[in-house]
Amino acid sequence: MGAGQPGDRERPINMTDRTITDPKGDDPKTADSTRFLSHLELDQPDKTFLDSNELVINMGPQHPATHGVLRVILKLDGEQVLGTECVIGYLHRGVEKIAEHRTYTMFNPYVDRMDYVAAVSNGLGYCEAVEKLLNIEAPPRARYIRVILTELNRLASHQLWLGTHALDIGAMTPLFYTFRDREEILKIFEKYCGARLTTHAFRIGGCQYETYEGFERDVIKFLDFVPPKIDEYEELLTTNRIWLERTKGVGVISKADAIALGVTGPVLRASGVKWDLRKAQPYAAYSDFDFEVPIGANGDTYDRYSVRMEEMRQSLRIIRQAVEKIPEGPIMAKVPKVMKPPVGEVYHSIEAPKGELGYFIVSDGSTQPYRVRVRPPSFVNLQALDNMVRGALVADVIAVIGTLDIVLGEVDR
Amino acid sequence: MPEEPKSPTLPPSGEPKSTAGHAPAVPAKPAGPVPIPWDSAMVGKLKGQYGSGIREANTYLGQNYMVVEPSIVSELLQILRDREQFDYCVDVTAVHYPQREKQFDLIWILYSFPRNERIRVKTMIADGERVPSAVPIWATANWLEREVFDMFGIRFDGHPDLKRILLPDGWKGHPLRKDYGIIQQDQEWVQANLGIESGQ
Amino acid sequence: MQEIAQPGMEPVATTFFFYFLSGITLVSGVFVITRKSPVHSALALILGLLAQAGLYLMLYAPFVAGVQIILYAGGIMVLFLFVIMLVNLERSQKEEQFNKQWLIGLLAAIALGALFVLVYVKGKSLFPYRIAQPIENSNTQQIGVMLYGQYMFAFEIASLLLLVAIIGAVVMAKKRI
Amino acid sequence: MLNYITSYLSSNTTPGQAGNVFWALIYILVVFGGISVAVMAMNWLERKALAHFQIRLGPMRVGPHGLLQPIADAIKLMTKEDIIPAEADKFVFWIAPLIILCASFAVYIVVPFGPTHAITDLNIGILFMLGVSSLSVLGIVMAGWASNSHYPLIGALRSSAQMVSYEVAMGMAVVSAILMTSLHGLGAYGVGAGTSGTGTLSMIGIVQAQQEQHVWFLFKFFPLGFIAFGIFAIAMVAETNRAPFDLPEAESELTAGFHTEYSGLRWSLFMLGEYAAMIAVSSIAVTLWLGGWYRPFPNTLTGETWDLVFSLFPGLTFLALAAIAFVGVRRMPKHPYFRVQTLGLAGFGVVLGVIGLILFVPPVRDRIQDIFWFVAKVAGFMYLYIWYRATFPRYRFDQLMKVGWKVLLPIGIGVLILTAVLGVVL
Repeated sequence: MGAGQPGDRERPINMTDRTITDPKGDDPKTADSTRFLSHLELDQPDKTFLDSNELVINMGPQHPATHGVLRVILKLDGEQVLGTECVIGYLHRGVEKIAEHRTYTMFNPYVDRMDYVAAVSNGLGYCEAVEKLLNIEAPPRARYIRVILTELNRLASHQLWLGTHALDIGAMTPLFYTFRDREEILKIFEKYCGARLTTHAFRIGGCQYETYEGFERDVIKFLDFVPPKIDEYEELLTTNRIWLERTKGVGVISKADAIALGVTGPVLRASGVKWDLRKAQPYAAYSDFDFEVPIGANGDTYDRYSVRMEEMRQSLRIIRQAVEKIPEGPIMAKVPKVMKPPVGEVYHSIEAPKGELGYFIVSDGSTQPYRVRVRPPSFVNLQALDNMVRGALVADVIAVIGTLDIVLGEVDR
Repeated sequence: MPEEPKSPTLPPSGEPKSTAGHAPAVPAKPAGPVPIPWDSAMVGKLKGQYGSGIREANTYLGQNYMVVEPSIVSELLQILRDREQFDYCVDVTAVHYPQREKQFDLIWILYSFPRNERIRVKTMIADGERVPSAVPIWATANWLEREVFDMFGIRFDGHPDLKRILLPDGWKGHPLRKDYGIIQQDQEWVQANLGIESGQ
Repeated sequence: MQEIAQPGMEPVATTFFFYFLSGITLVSGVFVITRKSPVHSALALILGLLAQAGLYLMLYAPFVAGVQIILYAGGIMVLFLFVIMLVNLERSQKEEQFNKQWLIGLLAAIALGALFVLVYVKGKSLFPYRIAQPIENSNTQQIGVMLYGQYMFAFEIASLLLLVAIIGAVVMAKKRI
Repeated sequence: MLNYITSYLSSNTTPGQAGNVFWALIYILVVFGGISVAVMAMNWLERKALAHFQIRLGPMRVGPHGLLQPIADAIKLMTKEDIIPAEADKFVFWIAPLIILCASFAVYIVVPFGPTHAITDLNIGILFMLGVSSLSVLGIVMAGWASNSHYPLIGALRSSAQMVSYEVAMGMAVVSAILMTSLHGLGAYGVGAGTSGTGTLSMIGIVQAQQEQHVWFLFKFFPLGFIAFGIFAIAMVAETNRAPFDLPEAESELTAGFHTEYSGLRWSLFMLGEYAAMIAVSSIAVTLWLGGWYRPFPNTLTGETWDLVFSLFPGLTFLALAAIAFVGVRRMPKHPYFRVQTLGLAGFGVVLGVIGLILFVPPVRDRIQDIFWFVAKVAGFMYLYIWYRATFPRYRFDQLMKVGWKVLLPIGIGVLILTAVLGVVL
């Protein structure tokens, strides 16, 4: 049932004021017709000699730099951003409503369609939540395979983020390097479960497929192939003067604000909070591996960039340990053909590439969940956009949206 | 205290169940996990303070939650954040039980960084009953409450900008209510704005 | 025009170019005041200034022509266009372009013209009829010497004045410095 | 009439100076035609080099290795519908690209491809170049305004503000180079005193000054020449809205800057103007700092043998190109579909080889010498442009202005003063 312009006939948002500096601001049509912008009060600043009125600009929903269908209404004074209002919901498919009319196993593929860039971790989160509800435990080999595939997916998601983020700021070349390397990961996914993006790799209770015959060899070949490539990205960007100038001190979010706004994942770690669900509340065999949690100092775009680059390297470390120590054994726990979890509710969350991805499942004893609530990290991180961008310039809005690493499929669900 | 792996009363999972697949008679299901009362120093203090306000505090499958009176909810949340250091509000959501007299279950999932602990605060409210907003306590509650309003129609007092977040503004009806059909749409809005006679 | 074989400018069909350039200047001058849209009149003004640069070239003053192109056409006219574009022109287009006193204007123009002709005829002796002579060393050097030699003082005062004007503009435009 | 034509052949001045209209016209045609072909070649080179930077192949389908791609683009642009927005100001909309084009091409009148190979030699050469190149700002501002929509206007204002502020920095660098033509201080490099001491603005005069002073201005008064060249190199990239300074066309913010509303042939005029401006500005840099049409190390490696060696270079480069073409032919897949392409590439290789051989013939060799070296240096600059575009992200507008005013300008003035002082003192 898609979304469109809000109800009343007359377009509520005056697209753009006719001219930039209309000295007298003849008709305040921008003021009354934008009750949509109620909290962006359109006051005129104190009259200076050359008074300039606010300019309301619409960025999106079809804007090259908003990753998906996000519409940001910017209130500008010249080049400076006075306030933003995010209009979302263009990609709302009502996943939570559908869940109430599907059985537990039927709902599994829907989960991949939310954050389509990190589909494997969505699946992991959902399967583990239902396993907790059913009070069963996936066998060790399945948990190791899950860790390997989820970390590969984290790497792929960070690579896609780096490519598009650099492209938004103007550096064209990293995009092609990152997509070339991401291709290797997608090949492994395709050989394992037949799909590259929305993989539906896991089942409730373990994994569907045994690892294909050359799985360990491919992963190890990949582990030797990627580290010099990551150094290549670093070579291009980390010491690039213009990159530093465009990212240092841009979109700063303090530690207190980050916690208050519920921001999670690399964005929170870049602000100095050393918190990673894989360490704080280990799930799916993460307790067996040792890896560091990178944190940043002052929560600006450059710190988020270096935190994610370090996370890529840490993921490689985890995969290497997992492939070496993968145990033999069954890959599927005893799961009844028709799943009827006992009445009750459970909340389980994992560390998705974007942040804490949580599933709150209420079961009423039938085969279909009574209520599935997904706690999407991109949705909550996007809320911090207004806090980070106020007072910045238009070009910074693009950089900050890029560094938040949001995927609109997950924001809108 | 880190979340203990499994609540002790559960039957040890290693106990061989009948082989999966087409066993003739499904054996009597072992008693499912049952919520056990959860008593910790914090719960004791809160009970002392509010007495009947806190209906119950249990642990189910290793996850602590407490059911609270709607009247004391916002005060309790404030205490949980300030005194008990639950500084990160993970999620605000709701569940609709149409057959119950108090139709909605409103749930706050909180997490404390210093104590690495996660709890759920639940309260039961009737349709149309208003609950004070948690935005002054955690800024993240802004969009979360807007989504609960958008999907369930629960209003929050004191919310800076309570309006729909995912659905278009003029949409009538709250989809996640049980009485809202899976393929039902706001026909009138669809005709008015998309110019097609029905959304299906 | 005797042939002056000289490394400077070789005179090529000067008479034709003279009339052609001065014609352009006059026509663009008229355009400047008659055009309805201010941007068109600005364009006409640019054309006129470029034609003048051509005339300077014919007077063997290449430096002045170069400066004319840089300063007038490249700098000041860009400023004009900036201002014309930023100021909201909707209303000025709609208003009535011509006020009714064009008759008085014409009379004033004729009187002024007569005055010029009178001065020219009377003071004929003041303007010795000379053909523009190509100068020995480069024109730029002459100007440099003159500018920094004799007129040093005037040059400094002018630059001071410009500095004051720039600072004034910055103070007005910037809300907070 | 005939002797009027032949009379020029013996003279040693440029056709414009000799007042020989006929040869001037021919030179104009040759130079402008050459520039258009160079723009097409540059378009192909940019797409291929950028692609190979980014580990992809670039245009491969139209002709062997995409060699016919520029021609295909040209035809496409000509046949595309040329839309003029409804409320646009027709006249201004139509004239804007022409102004940019005239401004970019007018610069080539004084570009010295050789001692006698320039359309004319104005004695205010460099001043004329800067003046005319600042005219293209007018075209951009008008294009932005005439499109009568919001984003092109903002883009136009931004790019004109950028060009105006970088012209200042460019002017400083150029003046310090001109100072070097007359101040021929002995210098720590034992370089002999050269010219008659009078500086010159004329482009050919500048190059000859470098020849007589036996030093490229890049290396004169060592750090100063280099810094001035650096300032000019940065300012020229900003002047043509390229690479790190291509903010007006920043896709991620304002759609496509001032030429959003243009399409078809009119849009291609903008592109032609942009590339022509790039080549023009690089030729200024080559003339001022890299010793114009003289072969590298004209003085240290003097003597008959070195002259011979350097004179072989043009032939060698064309033979090398032919060799590359033949390697391409051998690596072409054997599939019948590619037969036409392999033949085309082989033919192209043969043509290059023949040109290479012709260039070895002594009379041709001497004539082509200076034009080749000039074009080779400009080509080096072109490669730099593409390299910048592949590696650098984009400056934000205020940073761009900061670099222009707070970094380049002070250093420029400093270099200017130091050059003057050093020139007099030494």
